[in-house]
Amino acid sequence: MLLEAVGLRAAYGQSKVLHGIDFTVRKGGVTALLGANGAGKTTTLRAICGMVRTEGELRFEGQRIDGRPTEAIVASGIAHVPDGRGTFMELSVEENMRLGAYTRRDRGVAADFDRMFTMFPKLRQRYRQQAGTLSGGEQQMLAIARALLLRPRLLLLDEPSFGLAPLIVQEIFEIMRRINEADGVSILVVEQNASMALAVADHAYLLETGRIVLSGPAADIRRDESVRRAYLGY
Amino acid sequence: MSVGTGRDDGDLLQVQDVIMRFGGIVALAGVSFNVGRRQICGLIGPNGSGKTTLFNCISGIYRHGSGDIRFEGRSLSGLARHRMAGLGIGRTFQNVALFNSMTVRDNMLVGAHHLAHSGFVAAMLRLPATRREEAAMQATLDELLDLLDLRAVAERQVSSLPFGTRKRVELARALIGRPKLLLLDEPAGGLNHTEVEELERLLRQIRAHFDLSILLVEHHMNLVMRVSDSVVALEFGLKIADGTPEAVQREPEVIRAYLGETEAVHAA
Amino acid sequence: MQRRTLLSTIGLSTLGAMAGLGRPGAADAATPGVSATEIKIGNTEAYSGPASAYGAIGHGLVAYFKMVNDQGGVGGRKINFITVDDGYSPPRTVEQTRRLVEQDGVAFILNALGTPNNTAIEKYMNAKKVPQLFVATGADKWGDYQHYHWTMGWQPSYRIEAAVYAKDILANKPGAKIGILYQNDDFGKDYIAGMQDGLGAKFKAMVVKTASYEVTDPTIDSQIVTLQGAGADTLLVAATPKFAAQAIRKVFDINWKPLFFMTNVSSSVGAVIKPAGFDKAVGVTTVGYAKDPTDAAWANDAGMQEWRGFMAKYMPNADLSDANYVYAYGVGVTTMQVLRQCGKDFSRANIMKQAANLHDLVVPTLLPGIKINTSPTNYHPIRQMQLQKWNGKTWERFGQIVGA
Amino acid sequence: MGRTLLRHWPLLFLAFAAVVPTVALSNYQLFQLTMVAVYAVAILGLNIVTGFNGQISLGHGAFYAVGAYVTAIMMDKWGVPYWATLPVSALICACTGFLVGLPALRLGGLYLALTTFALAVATPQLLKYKLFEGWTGGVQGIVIDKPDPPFGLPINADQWLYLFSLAVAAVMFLLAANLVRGRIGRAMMAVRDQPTAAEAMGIDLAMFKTRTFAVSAMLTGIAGSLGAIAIQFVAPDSFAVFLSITLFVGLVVGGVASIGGTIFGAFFIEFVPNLAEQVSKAAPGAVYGIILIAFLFLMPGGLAGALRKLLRLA
Amino acid sequence: MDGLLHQVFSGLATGGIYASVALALVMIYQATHHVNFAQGEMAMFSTYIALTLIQAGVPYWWAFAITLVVSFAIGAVIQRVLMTPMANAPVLASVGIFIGLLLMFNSCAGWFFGYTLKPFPSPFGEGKPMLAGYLSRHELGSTAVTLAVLLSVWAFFRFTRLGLAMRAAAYNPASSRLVGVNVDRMLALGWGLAAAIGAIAGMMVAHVVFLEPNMMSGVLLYAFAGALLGGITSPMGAVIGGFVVGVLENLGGAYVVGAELKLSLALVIIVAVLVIKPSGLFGRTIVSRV
Repeated sequence: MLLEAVGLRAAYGQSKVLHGIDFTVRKGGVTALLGANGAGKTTTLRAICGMVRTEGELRFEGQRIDGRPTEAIVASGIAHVPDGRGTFMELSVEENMRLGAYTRRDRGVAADFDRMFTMFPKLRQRYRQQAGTLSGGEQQMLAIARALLLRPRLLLLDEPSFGLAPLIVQEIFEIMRRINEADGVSILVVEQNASMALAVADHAYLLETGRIVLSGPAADIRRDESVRRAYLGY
Repeated sequence: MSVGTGRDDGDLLQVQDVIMRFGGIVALAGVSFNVGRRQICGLIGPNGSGKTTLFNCISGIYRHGSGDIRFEGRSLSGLARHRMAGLGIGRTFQNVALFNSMTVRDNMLVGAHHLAHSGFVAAMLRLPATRREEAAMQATLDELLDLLDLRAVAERQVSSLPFGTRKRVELARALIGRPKLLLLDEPAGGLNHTEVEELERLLRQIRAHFDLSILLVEHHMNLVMRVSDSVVALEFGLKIADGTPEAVQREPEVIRAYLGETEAVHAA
Repeated sequence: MQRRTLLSTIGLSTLGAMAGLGRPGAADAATPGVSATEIKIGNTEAYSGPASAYGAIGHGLVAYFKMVNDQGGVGGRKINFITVDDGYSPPRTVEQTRRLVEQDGVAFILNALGTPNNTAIEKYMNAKKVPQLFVATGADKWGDYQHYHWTMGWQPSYRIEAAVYAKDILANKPGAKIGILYQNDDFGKDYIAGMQDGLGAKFKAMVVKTASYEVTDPTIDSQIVTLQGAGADTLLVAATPKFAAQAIRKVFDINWKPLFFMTNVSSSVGAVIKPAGFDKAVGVTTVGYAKDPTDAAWANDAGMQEWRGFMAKYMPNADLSDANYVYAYGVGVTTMQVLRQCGKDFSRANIMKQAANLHDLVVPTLLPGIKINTSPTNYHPIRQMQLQKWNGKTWERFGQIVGA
Repeated sequence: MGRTLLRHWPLLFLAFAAVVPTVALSNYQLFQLTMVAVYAVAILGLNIVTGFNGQISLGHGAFYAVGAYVTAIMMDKWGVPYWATLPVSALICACTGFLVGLPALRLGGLYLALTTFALAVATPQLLKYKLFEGWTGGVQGIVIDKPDPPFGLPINADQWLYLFSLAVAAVMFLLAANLVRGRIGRAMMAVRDQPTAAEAMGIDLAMFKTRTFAVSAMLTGIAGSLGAIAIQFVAPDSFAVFLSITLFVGLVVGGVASIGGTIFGAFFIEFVPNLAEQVSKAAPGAVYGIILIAFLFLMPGGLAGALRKLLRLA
Repeated sequence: MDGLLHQVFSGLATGGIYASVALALVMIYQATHHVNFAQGEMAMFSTYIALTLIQAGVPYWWAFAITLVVSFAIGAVIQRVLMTPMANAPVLASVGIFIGLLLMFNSCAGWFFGYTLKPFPSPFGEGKPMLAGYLSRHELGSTAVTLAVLLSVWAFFRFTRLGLAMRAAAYNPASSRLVGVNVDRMLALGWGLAAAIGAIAGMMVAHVVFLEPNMMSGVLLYAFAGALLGGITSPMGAVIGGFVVGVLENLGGAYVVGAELKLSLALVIIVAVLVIKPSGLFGRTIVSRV
């Protein structure tokens, strides 16, 4: 198992959001985290990265990562594209990308920049531009590029389709698949658009008010109409 | 009752040949369309096609170059931003722009700001007129709290609320100002299927109850196509389609630029 | 819940009472602050804020009265010297003075610092008939015995000092073109007034340019350049030490060689001349009334030996180049003379009467020949001074002792 | 019962503050409380613009100075009774505040803070300026008379001054509370939290920012007037930059955007310097600095913030 | 004409002082998005450390280097001990902390080192003035130092990985952590570097204005003015702003309003410039989509 959570709890100040959940992300897999607003999906991703106070166990490649500072978790190989994309609005596209490769000291960075430009040609055009001037779709691409430049083994995506046009959403999911298949990056994705998410994922968990109410292979959930109607509403 | 009549029978909102440039970039290259009274108009298009720019031109945040935007026959060009609310244009924001340190109730009351008139001195002295205004606002507020199911959180600070609730607060804040035109910027963003269906019901309810028009910028095709009376599609600052939802989503240009094959089929 | 609010309410009010620490006990003696065993003296000082350099005076006075007490006090009583901080802010001076007078019940206020600060309390002190003795400011107004019977100065007034320079210029360089650099406050402006007194009708013709600076200015280079540019060949600098030292250096750096007068305030060898450079100050003229602790001329002087002995014993860690300690010692000596003259009657009226009845008092730290004299119609204890010129090593006195 | 008591606590506080100290405290202590009332109003003014409207001002000492000088000049030159100078001072300070607020429309956050800070630094030099010297008394300042109690009341001048200041302060607090509780106050805070949205709600940013500045300057100016009457002296050195900083400190320790916290802030700036000075004559500034830092360390939201948190937990 | 030139050069010399302190302000702003009101007092305190070392017989440049290291440490420690716990506090509380620090450093300097004016040596020698007598050797030398610091700061932010990370940490701490930046370390580094730059400024300034606890109180305001005028996000702008303020102030004081309104004039000009161009002459306007 690449990532393993046991009895994970999380809270913001007084309000508890996660009440002890267990889940895993398989090496080389795409796992989807589904559920309604306020179910705790985003918090789960934040908990993995040490951005909220947690209890319980978190293991990445067998090592305990809970309680470690965010930057150390990230450096160990987990990239996180947060909700709102976390773009450095005031910096240029170039600087955003350079920050993505911040933890790396190997010589492959330049080659990876080129790979990103092939994957996202828009970014090459906008290279010198201030990132705040990018459109929503371009910012999402920049955020993913930034995360990939870290050369992660696990990629956390928080609502990659948010605010994006249907075509772009398809494109983003296509890219996700490619990253996963070609580069072997495992993915944990949080998504409102359940049908889209289930189409790319191999495994899914359904969260409801901080508890996992359902889990299983994505294909099964997709096929099971009663589950879809009851929990996903489509 | 209407402001600056003359063409009161015409469409509520008329966008005529609006051009908008940022430096060298042309964000809107001459867009025209109308929104009729009690209509819901969907505005779609790829990211960066100029939807939000157009939205901001209508609400006065940007000053467009040439062209004209008319509301109830009256030109909005050169009008100060804060005048929009008074004319009857209300809006929400893509990423939710609430007053974070304030309660739900106070947020909503700010939405009714332009309906009252007493100034600094009257407020400091708490003159009877001011008190009457406050009381009047409270009445509308109560009605909306129930309609949007916000009564339970009325005294909560908005920053402590979940995203979906904050979106409802923002909607309530826009509605309390009694707008004739409501500009909604991606109200379905971040909502799941069930919530989107609720939103759809709510939008219809609002139109009926408040007798207003809605201009809807939204990527959620199911919602746009089901709720809109007409749809306008933009690409690269140009209008590529305009018409009924059915017509627009069959438009090859729209499919190529925006929907992609699968989505078009799915939405249909 | 309401209890918490109430508690905090009470808490707030009691905070006020705490700071004052109880009400003054009923006075058992006729004169507040004077008992069978002690005399209370109050003092406000700038221990914080922009003028905190003068805090040294307060520390010096504390040490001085400790010495007095070690030596047995006066009239069988010890001195209880209460000094408080006013941050050089007049409103706080008022508050602190009221505390000293009403709360602590001092017999009189001694050597409060600052012109605006003393102005702020002057009316109060006189209304209350509490002596405001030997104020630590050289403004000319502190000799107004007619209006302010209870307020008395100590050091020579700036205005009289400036008049001395004016007379010297008239006598030795009648065609002088004068430039004046002054601090834009009461201190600086007194020098302008003094020059007007001294030059009379010729002021307009002789003073070719005046330039002011603010204490917040980082440098006065521009003003010096302006004065030189105006064609001045005689320069009067009415500036505090930092700016005086800058002026000496800038004048030297731009190779300007005016006849250079410098206020007594900035005549300290250690604090002004040395930082500016001994050689750069050659020719600078000032008046003196007190001995400079860093001037080699007084190395073996009996009076200064006495002062050094005091410093060694009571302020062993203090900076001996700081002229404020010499100043404090002089004020202390004068005060003790007043108290000794009081005999057994330490009423406020008698203290004031004796303060205005000093005759030819010799203070060991004042220049030879300078004596302190007061009378009911003379509230300027030190009126004498002597011109002196920097020769590269020491202040060289010249001419007569002058007095106004 | 509890709730009613809670709702009326300002009234109780006022009654308590009026009666108890007047009877129980010495004249000197009353004078200190008078200054607390004065500072409370000054900080209240600052709180309106900085706390509620989000425009950071580090230069409110300037308005305090204008108020003080208006009162001093009117009393000294024209023999106007002290109480009659207050409305004039309020008006003039409101106008001054309005004018200072104009550039504030363009300068946000930090830039405004530093510009107002510069104004605070320049205040003494402007007061000394020779063109106004005829009125302001230049560097010498103006000495004014202490008001006597009216109507032959059987109290002394200090007691009267305290009650007068307290009454004025109470009125100012009432006005300010009315202002921030209602529509205008909500709009002020809306402008602070989210100006773009506020504008979309029909709030005229320019109008609100400048008028808020005017109201704020008016309150602080009235405090200046009261301060001048209490101190009986105004001079440029009384209004150095440290005054502005002190008011700001009072605001922060009391609690930003809290009307009640203002009172605590006033107590803090009145008494902590004396406390610091009693701890160390050698470095009172250091003690004051440490107390301030320690306080903010423990209560970053000021006293009001800490109490709010406590109430939420309770 | 000669007088005018003289005023200009004298203004440039003073402007250099403002510029060097303004650089420290830009550094801390870029690293933390705070304006540190205690920056000037910290610089003054560092200068006392340098003087103590020099008086103890340490050669000038050694003392210079040691002072930089010590100042860096003081800055970093202040950040760690005081500012880290305040990370989530309101901005105004941080300003309160800065005021507290200002009072503390000022008061402690007086307490430890006394208030007597102290001369501070110049590494450039006394010698005769240069450039036809318009500038002293020290003024030339310190201007060169300021420019060298400017160049380093600019290059640091523009080209180095650390400089980029530091700016990122200030703009968006959460995202910075997510790309692996240790934000706390960046903040401490920023404070340290700002304190070290301040120390350089202090050591250059002290020779001109003499060392005493209030040495920086006047300078700081003008440095603020310079930094704002040039744009607080731009090291280059801050330096140019510093020089411009120095010259403007001199010319205005000498020829326009007289010295007593020098500061007020400078204030008016700055407000005017900012009203026309709110981000300063060289500051970047940040565009953000609504």
